[in-house]
Amino acid sequence: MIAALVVTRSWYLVLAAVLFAIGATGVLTRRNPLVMFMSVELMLNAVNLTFVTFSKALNDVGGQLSVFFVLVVAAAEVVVGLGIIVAIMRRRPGATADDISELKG
Amino acid sequence: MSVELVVFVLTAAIILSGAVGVIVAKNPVHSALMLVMTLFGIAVLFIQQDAHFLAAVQVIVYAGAIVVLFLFVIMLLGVDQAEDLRTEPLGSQRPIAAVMITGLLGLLIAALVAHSGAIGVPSLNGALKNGTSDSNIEVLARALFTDGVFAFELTSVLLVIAVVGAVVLSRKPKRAASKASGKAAS
Amino acid sequence: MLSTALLAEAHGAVAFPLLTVLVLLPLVGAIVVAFTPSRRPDNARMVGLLFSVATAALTIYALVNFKAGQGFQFESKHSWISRYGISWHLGIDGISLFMVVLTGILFPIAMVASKPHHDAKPYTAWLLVLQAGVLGAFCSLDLFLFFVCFEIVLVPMYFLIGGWGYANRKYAALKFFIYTMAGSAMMLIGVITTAVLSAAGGKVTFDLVEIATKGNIATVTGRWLFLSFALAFAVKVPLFPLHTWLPDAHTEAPTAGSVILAGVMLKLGTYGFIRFGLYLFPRAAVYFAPALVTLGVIGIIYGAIVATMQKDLKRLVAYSSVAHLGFIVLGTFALTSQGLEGSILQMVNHGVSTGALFILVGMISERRHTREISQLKGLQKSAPIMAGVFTLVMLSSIGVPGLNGFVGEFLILIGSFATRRWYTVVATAGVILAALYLLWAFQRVFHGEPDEANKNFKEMTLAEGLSLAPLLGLIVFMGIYPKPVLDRIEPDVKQLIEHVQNNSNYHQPATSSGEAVAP
Amino acid sequence: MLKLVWLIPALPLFGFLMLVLFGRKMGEPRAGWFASAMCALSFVFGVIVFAGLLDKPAESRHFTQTLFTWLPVGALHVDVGFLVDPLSMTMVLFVTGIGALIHLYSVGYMHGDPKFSKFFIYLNLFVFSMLMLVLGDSMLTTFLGWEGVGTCSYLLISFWFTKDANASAGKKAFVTNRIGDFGFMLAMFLTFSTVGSLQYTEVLEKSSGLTKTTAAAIVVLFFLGACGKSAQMPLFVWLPDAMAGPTPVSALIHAATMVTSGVYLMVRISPIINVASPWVLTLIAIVGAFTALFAATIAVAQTDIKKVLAYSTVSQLGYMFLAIGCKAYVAAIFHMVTHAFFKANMFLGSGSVIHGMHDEQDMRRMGALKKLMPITAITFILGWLAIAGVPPFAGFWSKDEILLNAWEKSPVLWAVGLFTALLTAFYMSRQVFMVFFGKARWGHDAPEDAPEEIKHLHPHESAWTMTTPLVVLAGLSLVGGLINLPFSKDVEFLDKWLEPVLEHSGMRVVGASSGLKVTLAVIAVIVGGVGIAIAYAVYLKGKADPKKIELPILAQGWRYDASLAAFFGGPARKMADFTAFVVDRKGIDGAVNGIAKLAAGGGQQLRKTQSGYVRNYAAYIAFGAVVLLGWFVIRVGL
Amino acid sequence: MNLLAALTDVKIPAPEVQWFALTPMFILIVASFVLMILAVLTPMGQKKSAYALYTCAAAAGSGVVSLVLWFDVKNHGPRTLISGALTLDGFALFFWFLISCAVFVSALLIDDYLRREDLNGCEIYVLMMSAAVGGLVLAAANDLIVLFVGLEVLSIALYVMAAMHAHRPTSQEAAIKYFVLGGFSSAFLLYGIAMTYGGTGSTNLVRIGTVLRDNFSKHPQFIVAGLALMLVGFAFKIAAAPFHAWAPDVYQGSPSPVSGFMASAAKAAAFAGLLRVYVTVFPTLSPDWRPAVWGLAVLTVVVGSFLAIVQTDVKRTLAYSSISHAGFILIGLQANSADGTSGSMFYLLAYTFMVLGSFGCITLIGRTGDDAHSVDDYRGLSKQRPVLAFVFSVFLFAQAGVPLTSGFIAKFGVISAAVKGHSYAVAIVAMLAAVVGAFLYLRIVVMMYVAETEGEARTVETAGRIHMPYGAVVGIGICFVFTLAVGFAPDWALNFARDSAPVLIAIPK
Repeated sequence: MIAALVVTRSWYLVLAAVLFAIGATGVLTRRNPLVMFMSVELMLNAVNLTFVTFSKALNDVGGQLSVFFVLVVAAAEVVVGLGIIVAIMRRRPGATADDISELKG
Repeated sequence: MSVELVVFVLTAAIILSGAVGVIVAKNPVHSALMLVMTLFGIAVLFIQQDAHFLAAVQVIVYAGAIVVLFLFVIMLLGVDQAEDLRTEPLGSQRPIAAVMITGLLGLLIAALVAHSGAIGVPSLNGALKNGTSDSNIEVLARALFTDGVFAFELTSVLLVIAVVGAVVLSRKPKRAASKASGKAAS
Repeated sequence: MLSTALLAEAHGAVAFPLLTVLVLLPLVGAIVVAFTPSRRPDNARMVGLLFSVATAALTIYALVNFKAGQGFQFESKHSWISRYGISWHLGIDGISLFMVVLTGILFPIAMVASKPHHDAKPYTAWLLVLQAGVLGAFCSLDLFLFFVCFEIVLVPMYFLIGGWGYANRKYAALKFFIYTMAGSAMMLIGVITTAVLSAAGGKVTFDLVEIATKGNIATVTGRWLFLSFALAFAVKVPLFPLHTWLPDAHTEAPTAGSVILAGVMLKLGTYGFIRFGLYLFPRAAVYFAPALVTLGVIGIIYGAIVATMQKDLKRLVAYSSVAHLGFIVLGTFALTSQGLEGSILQMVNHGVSTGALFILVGMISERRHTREISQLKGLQKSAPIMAGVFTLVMLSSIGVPGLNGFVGEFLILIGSFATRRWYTVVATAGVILAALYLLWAFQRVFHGEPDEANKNFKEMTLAEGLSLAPLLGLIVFMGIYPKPVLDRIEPDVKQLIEHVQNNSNYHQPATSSGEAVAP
Repeated sequence: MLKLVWLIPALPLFGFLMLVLFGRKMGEPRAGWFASAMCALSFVFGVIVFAGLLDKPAESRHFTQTLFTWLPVGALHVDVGFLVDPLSMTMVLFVTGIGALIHLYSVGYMHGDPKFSKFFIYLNLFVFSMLMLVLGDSMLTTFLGWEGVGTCSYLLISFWFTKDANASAGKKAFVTNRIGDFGFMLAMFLTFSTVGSLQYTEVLEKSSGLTKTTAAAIVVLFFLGACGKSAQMPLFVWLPDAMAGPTPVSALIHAATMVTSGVYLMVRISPIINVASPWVLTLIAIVGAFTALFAATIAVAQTDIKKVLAYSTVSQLGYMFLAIGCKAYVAAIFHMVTHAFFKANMFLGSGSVIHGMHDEQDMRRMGALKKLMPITAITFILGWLAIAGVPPFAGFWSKDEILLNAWEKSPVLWAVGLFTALLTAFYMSRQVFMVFFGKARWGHDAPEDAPEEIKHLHPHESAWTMTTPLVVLAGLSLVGGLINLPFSKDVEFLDKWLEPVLEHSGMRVVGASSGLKVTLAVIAVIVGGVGIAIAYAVYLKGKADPKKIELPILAQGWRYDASLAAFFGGPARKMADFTAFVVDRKGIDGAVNGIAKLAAGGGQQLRKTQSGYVRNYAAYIAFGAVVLLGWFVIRVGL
Repeated sequence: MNLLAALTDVKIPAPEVQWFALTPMFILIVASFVLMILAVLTPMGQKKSAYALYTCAAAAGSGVVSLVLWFDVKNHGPRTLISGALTLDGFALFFWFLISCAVFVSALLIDDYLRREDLNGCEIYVLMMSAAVGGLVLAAANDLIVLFVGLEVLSIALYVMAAMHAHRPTSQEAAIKYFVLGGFSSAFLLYGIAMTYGGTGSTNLVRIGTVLRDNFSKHPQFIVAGLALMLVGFAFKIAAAPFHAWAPDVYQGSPSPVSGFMASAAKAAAFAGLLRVYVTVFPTLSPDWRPAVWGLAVLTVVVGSFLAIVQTDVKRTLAYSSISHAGFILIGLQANSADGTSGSMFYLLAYTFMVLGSFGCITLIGRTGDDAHSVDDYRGLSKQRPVLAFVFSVFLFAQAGVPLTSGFIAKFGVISAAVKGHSYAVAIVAMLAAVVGAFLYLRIVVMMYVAETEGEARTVETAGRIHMPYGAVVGIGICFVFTLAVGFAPDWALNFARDSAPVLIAIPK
């Protein structure tokens, strides 16, 4: 029975979707901004996985090319994001995402 | 039971447990480590799907650089204290999140799985592999420097921004002030 | 583009672009005023007055050279926003002619009759901008251009109320702006839809005459479109129950603001009903006439009753405007020659007499620093001339024959009686109430033995008298000899009614048109 | 000669304009003289035109003069023009004649008033308006005059505006008249929409084509107008208050001329009345008779010298409408003319008394004035005899004719008229006795409780400018009956004179025998005598306590005015207040502000979503994503 | 030998590059790189306004060349660049010009702001020019991945710019909020791109378009899901409700000129991407996405205007109004017609100058510390600075859509597009929302003109004198002139927008 199981494209895609959802959950529920960033990274990785899966399924190089750029973007984003966090934390050590809510209304 | 299935199931388990670990670990350091686990898992799946170069980059850039950067910042700021995950200060955030995420996931899966055969026109950007070679680095490189050359060059701007941004953001405000006042004094 | 259009006009064989100059002259004046030195406010006022008088002279020139019964005259048409088929299309016929003249005359008077307490320069500049806007609205034969002018007048008025008004001016200015803007919001959609539907897939144009001549808008659609226009006009008029911005705006506005507001700006609404409601959507106008007439009549009675009880003199006059404008709406949608001509005449008359009334009230409140009726008493004793002038204006407003107010009111009523008998009966009852509230107010303000505060009330000065003189002259002249005015209005009204008749199942009663009775 | 007709109104108008411009410079007394001259000249031209009209054969005594077009709109075409015919000329003559006399009187009466010239401005304007009213060749021109006189009446009643009562009286007169005007205007609208014209000539020609109901409606509406102007039930309330004006005004406007314009109007439209359903006539007659009686009962108990005359005027006007209701148009006009003579006479006389008594109007403070004011007393007595119906004074003839016509229509109306005649004789005698006869109640003879100034009062006779008109009018009261003596067709001058105008009016032809006529006349005279006798017994001989007759309810005018005032001051005002401050301010404006508040409230609610928590914002994004994704995915189908 | 063979084998033919066509982009890229070097190596920074003038020159160069190219494209037709990565069409050049203008004006505003706020350095100019490059890419992108990278270039630069005000904690708060949510939404956008890729086989717009045209009925699932997720990403960038929540906080917290830059250039660039992708690539799916955009538009105008009227902070108010404007621009998109697209484009053109002018005024009125933004701080402004008050009023009236300003023509354009598409409901809702929104603009005007010093409230006087630096005056002046000039004679600008329709052109192989 198990032998009959073939790993199809959908398996990868669904895995990616779940990963994406987990990442989104992290953004919605975690208060530590660093963990929120990590969750965003999870989401990006989910997308990367999707790209690669499609790339394989289509026998097309475009998807892998895209992943390459996503990686670069993610790296740059992390640098800037961590920079911002450093700037904030320096002023308010230990602040959570919820603490940073002076602007509202 | 094919090898592929075994690999997929194992990796998927690693990926998902890593991902869940990221969002449930109280300590950000643990989260970062869990993230590494997921990233490795994804690298495995990359290999599984003929993306050897990307798998390497994934490990080097992501696990090697990005996560280290995370850890570095955590240590720098000393924000490694545990977060109390049992309480949620924003009252209805979790139920809402649950509904949203369930919906999102459901719809995504619905879109991805329905008519599972339907997929785009193959090899529009060129085939994944050139000849019989196991690696596709060459194909990827060719694509990168033809079709993707503009985006590739553009990433340079991105990196410049990242550099400038890091410089600006990590500069201590006091310094800027003292510099200005010094200038005014002279 | 406008400048090139003007240039072309200047070089072409076309005669003097009267209306274009008429509309732009006050605008130029406003800019000139804005650049006069602030330290000498009198200079600004003089320059402003000069431009305003020049504009008035141009309107008189138009009046003199107007030829009755030749449709739109002094037309100038140039592409403005070709992208949307919008043109700078101006022209006046008998219907708009007197609105233009009224605007021309009332502005210099309003400028002379009251002086701002501060910042004369911007005050004058805003007044001139306002004049340009109002003239533009009355002259425009392009839906878009009309909307632009209809809407732009809010800005100067907003500043006039807000900047030079009385205690509660902030609220009044905001309310005025938002309320009227809300009204015209739907009109913008109406304007566009009309143009688009009328084009029926062809080249879209906003030209009023072209659209009206085509008359190809489906009946039911036409009704919706009419409603979208009607809402804007009803707010501007204002028609019951959309009137509550008016008392606030009137009361808080400076004298000149009230004069212009009542004198010409409210007419934008009634004029709009005639020019756009009837002309563009004849079928819908006939369809909605009962509803509008009902609102007009309610306004007459309601405005009068509410006016009676007012404690503030300006508020009282404001509510009287609600009643008077109700008459105009009644006359318009009576759809008879007399009713329509009466309405147009009454627009002018109301402008003249209510304008004068506001100037007088302004003089009183300038002297006594209050508009509370209960604070005033026995003013006639020390200011008999002012009382006399007030009496004359009041009688005109009440509608005593021999003065202008009567002529319009009578024509409206006799015209509407033919088609809307019972409405007219109710409206005529409004005539009684008009006498009641004005006389009562007059009695409380001017009669009786003056108390300490009112004892030394200053009599009208010569300058004040002279500024009012043209209005008083008009009050008498238009009451006794309105024929020259009516003669110029008549052919165009006749044409308009024919237009309505040709495009709907409505037919004017023979006794009104005079067709069957002639032999 | 007829073409000079435009001069008749033009002269007073000229006078008005000149006085407006130069009145203050002319000052007293030149302004007065000037105004009087204008009015007198107008009278002269009236006579000339009258002569010109007489010159023509009876059937062509009809002349119109158009000055200019007033309102040309579609089918509506109204000219400012004059209609010269016997009816209008009758009116012109007595308006300008009496007007001139009263102008003259006013020169004396207004002596020393700071607003002397202004008074004459209004007076000239009034004469002009009145002439427009009677001469107008269309309903609208008449209406122009109609409103003009109303306005002048308003201005003159509140002439001494510093007293609040005067100001209120003026306003009341105007507003009440406006109610009448409401009818007048609707009548015009109805006429125009059915006939298509407002010119008298055209309307009256075409009136035969009207349906009964339409005609009835037109007449009733005009009658409403007439009720207002001529102070009939239910709109008479303004006239007694109008006595607040200077006495010459009361004489001219509120006795002789303006208040009779309602009668004139009804006579003018008599051809329409003829077409209308008969109930209209009955209505007019009943209203007239009832007003006559009602006002007479009130007059019995009045103590103000002018109020008595005012109610008497209302009552006499009731007679005239009774006549119209009986289709006795000539009788109405006849009584109008004679009434103008004797009532103007008495008003001016009362003015002279008031003047002599230094502005005292209460009859209870008068008495025994005949010695000190002989001319006033004699002329007043002549007027009294005329109104009391003593033959051969003018009033006897005209009242007799009305009663005769009433008898023919219905004995009940006659009886009411007769009882009114009794009351008339009584209250007028009462007035004469209280003012001129009996004991003095002023000066040294004043009772203890009288005010100080009464105790030091020295009445005196008035100047010649005031007495001359009295004498002339007294003479006319004596001989006024001559214009229409009922003895034979030949001496019924007025009848014959007005015949061309009343051709189509279906006027009542009295069918009674001479015997009946005489019998009725004798009864009337006896009744009048009884009235005088009772008054003599009560007020001179003291046979009965006047309190028994002067019931408080009568003194208060059956509380009619008071209840109206209570209504308008009470519930009506409260309702208006409610409309203005609750419905408008709180309801409609409240709704407007409510919408604004609602928008702001909505904003405030929405504002809570903007919590400042980044995780909330992320949830919104997730929400949006779910909705968008849901829309697309579900739309395409799973 | 093998190696040699491999080497010859690996020779990659470089794609043809039309250098002139890329000049505007190069000017900005090079200018930003060179500025960093100059700032370090030369004493440029000690000269007043040198950085700003330098940036202005670069922006002007880029703008002028864009215009020249625009005419070239108009005459010789559009083309693709660098093997189909970019499309050089009127649409792209329209936005290139627009963004260059925004950079120009923003630089003028920033100049004195930095000195006033004690924030020296060239970085903000470098970042702004880099962000502008991202914007240019976004507007011209012919490939979803290029588009994504361009968007990230723009966004990441903006994250840093938002945090630039070192002395205000709210500046950093704005940055982190923007960053977290920006990353979150980027993930959605990227997922959408991945889905589209899966559904069509390419990320290139032309190829996607071709695939959809040829056999679109076969596999819509991935594509529509991609469409939805991309819409999330774009809607976030343009601040459409319910993805708008970041905008008020970020606009309020960021340095005022940066807020202006975000509301103008960044919004225009994001809209450029959105318009191009949806209008040119997915017209066949318009029955699916039009209602979605419709809903977004309605929700956005309503939320924007209703939330705006309850604000007390002028900067925040303008942020909400910016949201509302985004709704209006979406109305043009939902019409899915040439009129609608050009209407939206014109709206962006008009709005860019209005909003830059407004934020320029706010920058000046904010005074040292950049925190005098409460409506109370505007009390009696007309007394102290009558011209500034007047100019600001004109911007506010323009945003309210009062005729004879560019704002009115802009509203007219999108509403008429909606009407032509028979979308009456959205037109009505939008107009009503505009009325509600008018209140907020008027309230500010009221404060400046009407309200005199009353009682204890803060006033212009108590908050200190407003300085009017030369640069900012020029910048605001440009916006002012543009706003009125286009209001009076809009034809050229309308034609500019109309002739700049986005096109899909085949990649020359």
